[in-house]
Amino acid sequence: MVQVALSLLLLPLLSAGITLLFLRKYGNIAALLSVASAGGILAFSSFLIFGKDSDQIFSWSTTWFQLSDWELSFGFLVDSPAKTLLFVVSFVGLLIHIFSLGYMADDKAKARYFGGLSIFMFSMLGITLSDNLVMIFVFWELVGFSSYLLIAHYFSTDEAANASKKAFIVNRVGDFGFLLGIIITYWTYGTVNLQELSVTANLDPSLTSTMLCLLLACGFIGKSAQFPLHVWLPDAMAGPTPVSALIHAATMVAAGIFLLIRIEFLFTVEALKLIGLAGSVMGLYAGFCALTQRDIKKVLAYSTLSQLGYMAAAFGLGLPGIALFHLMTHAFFKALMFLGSGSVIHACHHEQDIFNFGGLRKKMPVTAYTFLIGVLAISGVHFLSGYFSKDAILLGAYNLDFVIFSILYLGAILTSIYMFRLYFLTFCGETRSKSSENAVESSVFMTAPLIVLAVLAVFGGFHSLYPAQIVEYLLPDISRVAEMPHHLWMNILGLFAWVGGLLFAWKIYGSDTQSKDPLELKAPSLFQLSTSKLFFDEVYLFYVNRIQDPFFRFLEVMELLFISGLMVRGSAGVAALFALLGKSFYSGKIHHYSFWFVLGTLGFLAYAILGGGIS
Amino acid sequence: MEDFLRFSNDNLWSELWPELTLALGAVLILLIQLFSNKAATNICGRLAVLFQVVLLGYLLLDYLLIHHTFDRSSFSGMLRHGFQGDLMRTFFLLASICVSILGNRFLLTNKLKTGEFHHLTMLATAGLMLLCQSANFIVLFVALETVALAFYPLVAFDRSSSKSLEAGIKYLIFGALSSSLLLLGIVLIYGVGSNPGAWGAISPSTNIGMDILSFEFVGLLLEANQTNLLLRSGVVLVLAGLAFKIGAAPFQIWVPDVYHGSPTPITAFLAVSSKAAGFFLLLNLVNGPFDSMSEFLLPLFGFIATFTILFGNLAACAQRKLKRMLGLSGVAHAGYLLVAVMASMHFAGDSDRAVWVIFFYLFIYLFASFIVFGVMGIATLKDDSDHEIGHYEGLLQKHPWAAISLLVGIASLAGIPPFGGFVAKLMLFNVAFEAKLYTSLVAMVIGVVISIYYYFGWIREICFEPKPHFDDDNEPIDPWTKMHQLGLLKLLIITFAVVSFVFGIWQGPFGDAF
Amino acid sequence: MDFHQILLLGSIVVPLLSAVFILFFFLNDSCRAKQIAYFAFGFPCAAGIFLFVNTDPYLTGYSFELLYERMGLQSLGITFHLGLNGVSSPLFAMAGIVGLSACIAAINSEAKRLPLYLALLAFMQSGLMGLFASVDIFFYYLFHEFALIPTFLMIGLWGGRDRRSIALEITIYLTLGALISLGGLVALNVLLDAPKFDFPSLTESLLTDGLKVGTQQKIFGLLLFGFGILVALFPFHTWAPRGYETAPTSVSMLHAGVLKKFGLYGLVQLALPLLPAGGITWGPYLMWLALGNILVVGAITVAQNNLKSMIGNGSVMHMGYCFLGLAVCSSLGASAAVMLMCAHGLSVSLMFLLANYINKRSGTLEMNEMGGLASQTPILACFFAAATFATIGLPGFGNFWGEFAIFLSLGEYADNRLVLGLAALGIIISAIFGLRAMARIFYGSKSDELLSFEKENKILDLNIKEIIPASLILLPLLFIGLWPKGISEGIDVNISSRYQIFDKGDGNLGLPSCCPVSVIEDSLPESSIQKSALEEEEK
Amino acid sequence: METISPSHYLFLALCLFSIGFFGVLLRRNILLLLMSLELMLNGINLALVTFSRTSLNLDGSIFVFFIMTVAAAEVAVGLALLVALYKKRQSVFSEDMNLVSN
Amino acid sequence: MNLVDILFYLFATLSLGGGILMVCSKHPVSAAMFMIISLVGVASLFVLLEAFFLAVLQILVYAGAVMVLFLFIIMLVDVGPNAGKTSKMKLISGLAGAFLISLLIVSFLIIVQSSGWIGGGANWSPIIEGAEPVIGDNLSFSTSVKSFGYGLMTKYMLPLQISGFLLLAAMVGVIVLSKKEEQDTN
Repeated sequence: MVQVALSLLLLPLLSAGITLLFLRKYGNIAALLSVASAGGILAFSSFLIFGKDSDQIFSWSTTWFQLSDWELSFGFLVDSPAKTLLFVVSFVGLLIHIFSLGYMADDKAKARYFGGLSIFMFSMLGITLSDNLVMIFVFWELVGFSSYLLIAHYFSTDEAANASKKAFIVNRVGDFGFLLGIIITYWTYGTVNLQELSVTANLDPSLTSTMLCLLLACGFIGKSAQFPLHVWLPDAMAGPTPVSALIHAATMVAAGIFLLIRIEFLFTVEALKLIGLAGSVMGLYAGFCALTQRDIKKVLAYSTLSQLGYMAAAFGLGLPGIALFHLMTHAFFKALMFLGSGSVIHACHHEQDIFNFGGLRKKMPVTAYTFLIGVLAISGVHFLSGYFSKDAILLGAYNLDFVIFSILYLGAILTSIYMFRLYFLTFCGETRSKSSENAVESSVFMTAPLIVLAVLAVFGGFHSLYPAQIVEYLLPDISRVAEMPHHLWMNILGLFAWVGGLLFAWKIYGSDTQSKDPLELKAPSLFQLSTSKLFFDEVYLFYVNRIQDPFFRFLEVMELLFISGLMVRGSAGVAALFALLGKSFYSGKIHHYSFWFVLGTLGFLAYAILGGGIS
Repeated sequence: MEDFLRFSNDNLWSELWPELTLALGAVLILLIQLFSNKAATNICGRLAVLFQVVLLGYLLLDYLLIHHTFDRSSFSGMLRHGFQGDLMRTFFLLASICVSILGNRFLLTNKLKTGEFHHLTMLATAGLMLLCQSANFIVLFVALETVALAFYPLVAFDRSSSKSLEAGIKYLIFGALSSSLLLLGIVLIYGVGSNPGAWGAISPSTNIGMDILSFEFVGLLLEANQTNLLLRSGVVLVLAGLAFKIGAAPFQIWVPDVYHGSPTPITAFLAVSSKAAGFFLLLNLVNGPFDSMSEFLLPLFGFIATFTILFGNLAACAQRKLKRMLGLSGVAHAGYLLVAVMASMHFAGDSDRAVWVIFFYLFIYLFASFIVFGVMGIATLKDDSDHEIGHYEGLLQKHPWAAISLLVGIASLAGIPPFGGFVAKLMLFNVAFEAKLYTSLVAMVIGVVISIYYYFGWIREICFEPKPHFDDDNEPIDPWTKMHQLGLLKLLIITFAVVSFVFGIWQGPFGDAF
Repeated sequence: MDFHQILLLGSIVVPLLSAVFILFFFLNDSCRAKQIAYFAFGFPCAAGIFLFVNTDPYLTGYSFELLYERMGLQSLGITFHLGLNGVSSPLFAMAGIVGLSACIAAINSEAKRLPLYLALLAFMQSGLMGLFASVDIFFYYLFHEFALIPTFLMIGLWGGRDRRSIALEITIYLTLGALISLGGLVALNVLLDAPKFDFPSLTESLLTDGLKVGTQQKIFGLLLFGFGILVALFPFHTWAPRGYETAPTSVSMLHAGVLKKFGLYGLVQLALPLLPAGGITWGPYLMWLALGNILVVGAITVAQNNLKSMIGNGSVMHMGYCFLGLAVCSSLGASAAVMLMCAHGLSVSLMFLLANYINKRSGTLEMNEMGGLASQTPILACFFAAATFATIGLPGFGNFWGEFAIFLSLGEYADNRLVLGLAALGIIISAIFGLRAMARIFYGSKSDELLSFEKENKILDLNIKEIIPASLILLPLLFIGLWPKGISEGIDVNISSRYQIFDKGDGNLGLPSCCPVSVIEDSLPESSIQKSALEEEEK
Repeated sequence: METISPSHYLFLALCLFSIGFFGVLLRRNILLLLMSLELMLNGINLALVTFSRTSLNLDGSIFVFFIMTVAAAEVAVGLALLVALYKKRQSVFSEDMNLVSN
Repeated sequence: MNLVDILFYLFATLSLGGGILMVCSKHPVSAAMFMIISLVGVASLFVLLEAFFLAVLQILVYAGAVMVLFLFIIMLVDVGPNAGKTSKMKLISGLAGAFLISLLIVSFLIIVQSSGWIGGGANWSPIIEGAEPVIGDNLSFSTSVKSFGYGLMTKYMLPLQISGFLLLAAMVGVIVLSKKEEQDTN
C-alpha cells in the first residue's frame, strides 16, 4: 500500500520533472506523458480505494524533518473522506487531461501547460493523502503555486500576469492564518498528526478554541475563495479553461472544504455557526454577482463561489458528509460546465463574452446538451445529481438554522436564474457575432469527457450507485438528513426555485437579445450593484494603490531620512564636523601651538593640585 | 679621592659596545665623507647601511648565542641593562637601517650630502639606545637631548626646502619647550628627594646614600610621599615632557607640521624610533619610579589616551596631505599604546604582559610604517613634503608590487586582519579589557572605525580607477617614474609586507613570549 | 593528517594559493587564470560537499579536527584549529557551492582585468571557507575580515553606481560591527580565561567557572549588536541593500549569501550557548528589532524599483527571520535559524546571479523598464520563478523549512504569539514583492525600453554556461526542501546538545527561565530561585 | 639665620620659568623666542642650584652644568636653522612660518 | 633684614625685571641686553647660593658666548622691531597669554607653598668644610671646582661623554645647516 501511495504521489511529479527538464520543446510528447500519468493516477488511486484492506483506514508515516523535540513525519492517511476526494481528483483530473489534449492542441507552450497540470495533480494528491497538518500546508502552498503557474499560462497578457499574482498573494493571506493555526495547534495539542489530533481533541475538549478554529479556517477561506478573500477566483479565469475546470472549480478550491472536514473535530459551535453563516452569505452574494457577468467563465466562477458557499454552509450546519457530497457532485457538473464553456470558447476562437454567442446549440449539439445537463444539475432539477446534494443542504438548513436556510434558498433561486441566463444567451437564439457563426463542434478529445461528465452529472447524486468505499463518509450524514422532517415541503420549494429561475431567465433572456444586457434596461440600479460586485475589488485596489503602496514608499523615505540619513550620515557628519574642527587647530603658527603647551602644562599641574585622591 | 674612584669601578664601557660602535661608526662615516672625493660620496650611504646591518647581525648573534640578557646595571646605577633594553636596541637599529636605506634614495634624488645624514642618524640611534637603558634622570636628560639635537638638523636636512627648515625650527622650539617642562619636573623631584626631611618613611639607614636622581630612589621617594604636591607636579611635568615625545594630547600639536616638513626618511624615523623611545621611557617610568603613583596617574592617562585617540583620528580624517595624515594617525596610535601603558600600570607587579603588547605593537608599527614611508620615498615629487592622496591614483595598475605592499602596510596600520596590526590591536584590546579600561576601549573602537575612513580612502585611490579629471590644464605629474634602481628599498618594502602578513597569522616566538 | 583533514585544509589553502598564483604569474593571462580559478573554486566546492556527506551527524563535537598549537598567540589561547560540526558543515558546503557558482558567474561576466577579479574572489573564497571551518574564534574572526578586504576592493573596482563612496561606507560600517563583536569576544576570552580560545574550550570553562548574569548580559549585548551590524539587523541594515546594489554579481552572491552568515553563525555557535542569560534578557528586544527587519524592511522592499536593491532589501528582511529564531532562545529556534541560513544563502545568491542575467538581457535593472521577458527567455523565467518562490518560502525549497520551524519555535510561548502573528505577515509581504518582480520582469507585454534594447541586442535564453552555476545552487536548495532531514539531523544533534540550558523552561515568564550555568547569581530575583527549588521538590 | 628661605629662591626660579614661557607665547620673533627658552632654562638652573645648596648635594649643581651645555648647543642649532631660513625667506617672524600647515 | 636679603631682592629684581623687559621689549637688540642683565642677575644669585663655579660658567657661557651669538645673529639678519604687525589678534593673544601665565604662576605658588618649603620648612645649613666628599652614592656640596671635576670624571663620566657626542651632533648639524651648498656653486 505504501508503495502504491508513494507511486501515486511520485508519478505526476516524475512526469512534471521529465517534462520540465527534457520535453520543453516537445509539447505533444509531454501531453501524452501527462495524460498517461493521469491515467496512472486513476489506476493507482482505485487500487488504493478498492485495495485489499479497503475497509480499513490506511496510514503510514516516516520522519521527514526533525528539529529539537519537534518531529515532522511524511505520512499518508487514507480514510473515507480522503477516498472520496481521491476518486474525484483522479477521475475528474483524467477527464480534464484528456479534454486538454484537444483544447490545447494548438498552444505553443503545451509542455509548460501539461507540466503545470502534473505538478498540480501531485500537490492535490498530496493534500488528499497527507496525514498531518504541516504536510497539508506544504501541498496547500504547492497547489497555490501550480495554480499560479497555470493562471499565468498566457503570461504575455497583463490580465494573466495580474491575475496570477493576485491569486497567489490572496492565497498567501489565507495561508498566513492557516500557518498560525497550525503552529498554535501544535503547541496546544502537542501534535499535528490528524489521527493523534482527533484523539487528543476528543479526550480534552477544553483545548479547543474558536480563535484557533478560525485561524485554521483561514486556509479554507483563502483556498476556497470565501469572503473576504474571494476576489482572486474570478480573476483566475484568465488561465486556460481546463485549468479553470480542474483547479478553480472541481478540485483545488474544494480542497478548502476537504481541509475543514479533516479537522472537523477541532471546531467549536461558535466557529461552525460563523462558517455556516459566512458560507451561506457567500452563496447569495456570488449568485448575485453572477447575474450580470458577461464573461462565460466568470459566470461559472461566481457560480463556483456560490456553490462553495453552500458547502461551507453545510459544514457549518454540522453536516460535513453533505458538504463532501456536494463537493463531489459539484465537481462533476461544474467541471462539465467549464469544459463545455471551454469547448465553446475553443470553437469561437477564444471569444468569451456571452453576448457575442448565441444559437450555438445547433452548431455544437453535444456541447450544448451536455452543458444543459450541467445547468439543470446545478439548478437542482429533481433527480439530477445537484438535486440530491443541494436539497440535502437546504433541508438540513431548514431544520437546523432557519436564517441560513433563507439565505441559501434565495441563493438557489439566483443560481437557476443566472445559469439559465447563461444557457439561453450562449446556446439559444441567433448568433450574435462572427466568431460564433463559424463555430463547429469540438473534437472527440473534448466531447468525450463532456459526455462522461454529463452522465455523472445525471446519476452522480445516487449515492447507492457508488462503491461503498467512496461514499462511506457521506452516508451517515445523508441518512441523518433523510430522517429529517419536512422533506416533501422542501421538494416543493426546490421545484419553485429552479422553475422560477428558469421562467425568469426565459422571460428576460430567452427571446431575442442584443449585445446589451436586458436587465440593465429594466433594473439599472440593481444591475449596477451586481456588476460592481459590491465594490470589493475597488476597495482592495484602493487599499493597495492608495494605502499600502504609498505607506511602503513612505517607509522607504523615512528609512532614507532617519536611518540612512540621520543615523548613519548624521554620525558621519558629526565626525566630519569634529574633523574640521581638529583640522582648524593646525594653523601652522608657532604662537598658536604654544598655547597648547601652556594649556597642557596648566592642565597637568591643575590635575596634580586638584585631582587624584589626596589622602 | 678613593671616594670618587669608587664610582668609576663599574663604568663598564663594554656594556655599551653597540652604542659605542654605532657612535664610532658615525664618526667614521663622517671622516670618510670628509676625505673622499665627491664622486664616491655614495659610498657613505652604502657603508652606513652595511655597517649597521653587520652590527645588527652581530647584536642578534650575541643575544641568540651568547645570550647574556639578565638584568644588571652599570655606571653607578645610571644605566640598567636587560632583555627589554636589548630588544629596544635591535628595534632602533632596525629602524635606523631602514632610515638609512630610505635616506639613500632620498639623498640621491635631492642631491644632498650623505655622510652627515648617516652620521646624525646613527648618533641619534645610539642616543635612543642609551635613552632606553637609562636609570638616572641626568643620563635620561642628556641622552634625550643628544637624540633631539641630532634630530633637529635631520628634520631640516633638506636645506633647499623652506618647509624642511620651518619644520626644523618648529621641532626645535617645541622640543626645547617640552624638554624644559621635563627638566622642571626632574628638578622638582630632585628638590624633594635631596631634602632628607621629606624622605619620610624611607628608612635612612639603608637608603640614605642612594643616588637622588636614580630611578630607584625616586621610586622609593614617591612611595613614601604620595601626596606631596611638589613631587606630584614633578611627576606630571615629566610626563608632559614625554607626552611631547610620543605625540600625546595636548602636546601632539607639533606632530603634523614637523612630519609634513621633514624629509620622508626622517618622518619615518620620528614616527617610529622617537615615538618608540618615548613609549619605552614612559613604560620604564610608570612601572619603575612612578609605580606607586599609578592610582593618581591613571585618570590622567585615561583622559589623555581618549583625547589623543579621538583627536588624532578625527583630525586625520580631514587631511589629504599624506604626511600630515600619517602624523595624525601616528598620534592616534600613540593613544592606543597609551591604553596599553595604562594597562601595564593596572597590573602592578605583573606588567610584563602589557609591556609585551607594547613591544609587539611597536614592532608591527615599525614594519607597517616603513612600508608606507618606503613607498612614499619612491615617489619623486617636486617637493618631498607634498605627498597627497591624489598622487597614488591608480598605483595598482602602474606598479602592482608597490601598491600591494603599500596596501599591506596601510591595512596593518589600520588593524585589518590578517595583518600584524590586527593581532597587535587584538592583544591591546585584550590587555585593556583585562585591566578594565572600558572607557578607553570604547574610544579605541570608535577611533579604529574612524581611522578606516582615511586609511581606506587612501586605499581607494591606490586601487580604484581614477576619477576622470575635468580640468586638463593642470595635469598632475606622475610621481612614479623613477622606479628603477630601487634595490635595497624594494627588498625592504616587500620583506616588511611579507613580515606584516606573517605576523598576522603566525606570531611565532611572540606567541610564547606573553 | 588523513584524507578528510587534507580536504578541510585544502579548501582554505587551495583558493588562497591559487589567488597568489594568479596574482603573481597570470595577471595578464586570463585564459590560464580561468583554468586556475576553476580549480580554486571547484576544489572547495567538492571538498565541502564531500565533507558534508561524511560528517557524522550524530557527533556533537567536531569532525576532522586539525590543530596546530604553534600557530597563533599562545597567551591568548589562540591556535589554528579547524573542524566541522553539524552546524558548520552544511554552511561550509554551502559556501563551497555558492563560491563555485560565483566563480563561474565571474568568468562569464567578462569583467575588465578578469585575472585580478578572480584572484580577489579566490581570496574571498578562502576566507569564507576558513570562516566556517574554524574552531578557533580568533581565526574565525580573522577569516571573516580576510574575506571583507577583497569585498571592498571589488566593489570599488568593478562596482556600479557610486561604487567609490559605497565601498568606503560599507567598510566603515562593517568594521564598526566587527570591532564591537571583537570587543565581546575579547571579553569572553578574558573573563573565562579558557586554556584555548575556541568554541569547545570556552564552553567547557564556562560550564566549570560560569559568568555572572550581569556580565553575560553585557557581553551578549556587545556580540548581538556587533554581529547584528554585520548581519544587517534593523536599524543597522542600510549598508546592505546599497552595497549589494552596487557590488558586482559575484561579490553580492558571496557576501549576501555566505559572508553575512558570519554574524548569525557566531550568535548560534557562541553567544547563545555560552551566554544563556544574556540571550534571555536580550531575546525580547531582539524580537522587536527582527520584526523591524521583517515588516519595515519588507515594506521597503515592496517599494523598490531596482531589481538588485529589491533583492538586497529582501535578503535583509529574511535575516529578520534568522534573528527571530535566535531570539526565542531555544534549540528549536536556533536550529531553524541555521536551516534558514543555509537555504537563504543559496536562494539569495541565486537571485543575485539571475539578476545579473536579467540585466544582461534587458540592459537595465529598473523593473519599470522591463516586462514580457519570459517569451524570449523561458528558462531564465523558470529559474527566476524557482528562485523567487524559494525566497518567499514555498515548500519544496529549503527556505520554507527554516521559516516554518522559526514560526513554530515562536509559537511555543503565549507571550510570543503577537510577535508570531506579526512575523508571519512577512510571508505575505515577501510574496508581494517576489511576485511583483516576477510579473513586472517576465509577464505582461514588452516595455518600450525592452523593445528598443532588443533592436540593438538579440535577446537569447540562458546558455549552458549560465545554466550550470544557477542549477548548481538550485539543486541543493531543492535537496534541502525535499529532504530537510538531510541537513537537519546534524544541526539538531549539535544544537540540542549545547542548548540544553534553555530547555529547562519556566512557562510563567513566557520564556524559559534562565538557569545560568553560573553558580554565582547576582541579579536573579529570589522568587524565581525559590520557584525552581519548589519545582524540584515536587519532582 | 636669614629671612630669605629656599622657598623664595624656588619661587623666583619658577617665576623666571613662567616669564620665559610667557615670552614663548608672546613673541613672534624667533630670536626672542629662543631667548625666552633660555630664560626658562635659567629658571630651572636657579631652582636646581637652590636645591643643591639647601640639601648640600652636589649632584644638582653638576646637573646644571649639563643643562648649560645642552642649552648652548640648542641655541647654536636653533640659530643656524634660523639663519638658513632667513636666507630663504627674509624673515624671522613666526607669522611667516606657515608653509607647513593644512 | 640683613645684607644677604637685600642682595637677594636686588638680584631677584634684576633677573626678573630683565626677563620681563626682555619679553616685552620691542627691539631685539634691547631685548638681548635685558636678557644679559637677567642672566647676570641669576649668576649673582648663584654667588649668593655659594655656587661660584656655576656663577662663573653662567657669565662665561650664557652672558658671554650665547648672548654674543644672539647679538651676532641679530645683527646678521638685521631685523628691526616687529613693527606694523600689531593687530587685534596679537593683543588678544597677548592678554590671553598673560592670563594663562599668571595662572601658571599662581599654581606654582600653590605648589611651593603647600609643599612646606616656604616658611622655613627647609633652611640653609652651613657648608661643612672638609666633610666627606661622597655620601653614599651622592656627592656632597662643595664650593671647590675640584669636586666638580672629580664628580664629572667619575660618577658623571657617562653623561659627560654623551654630551661630547651631543656637541658633536650639534656641530655637525650646524655645519649641515649653514655650509654653503655645493650644488649652488656648481
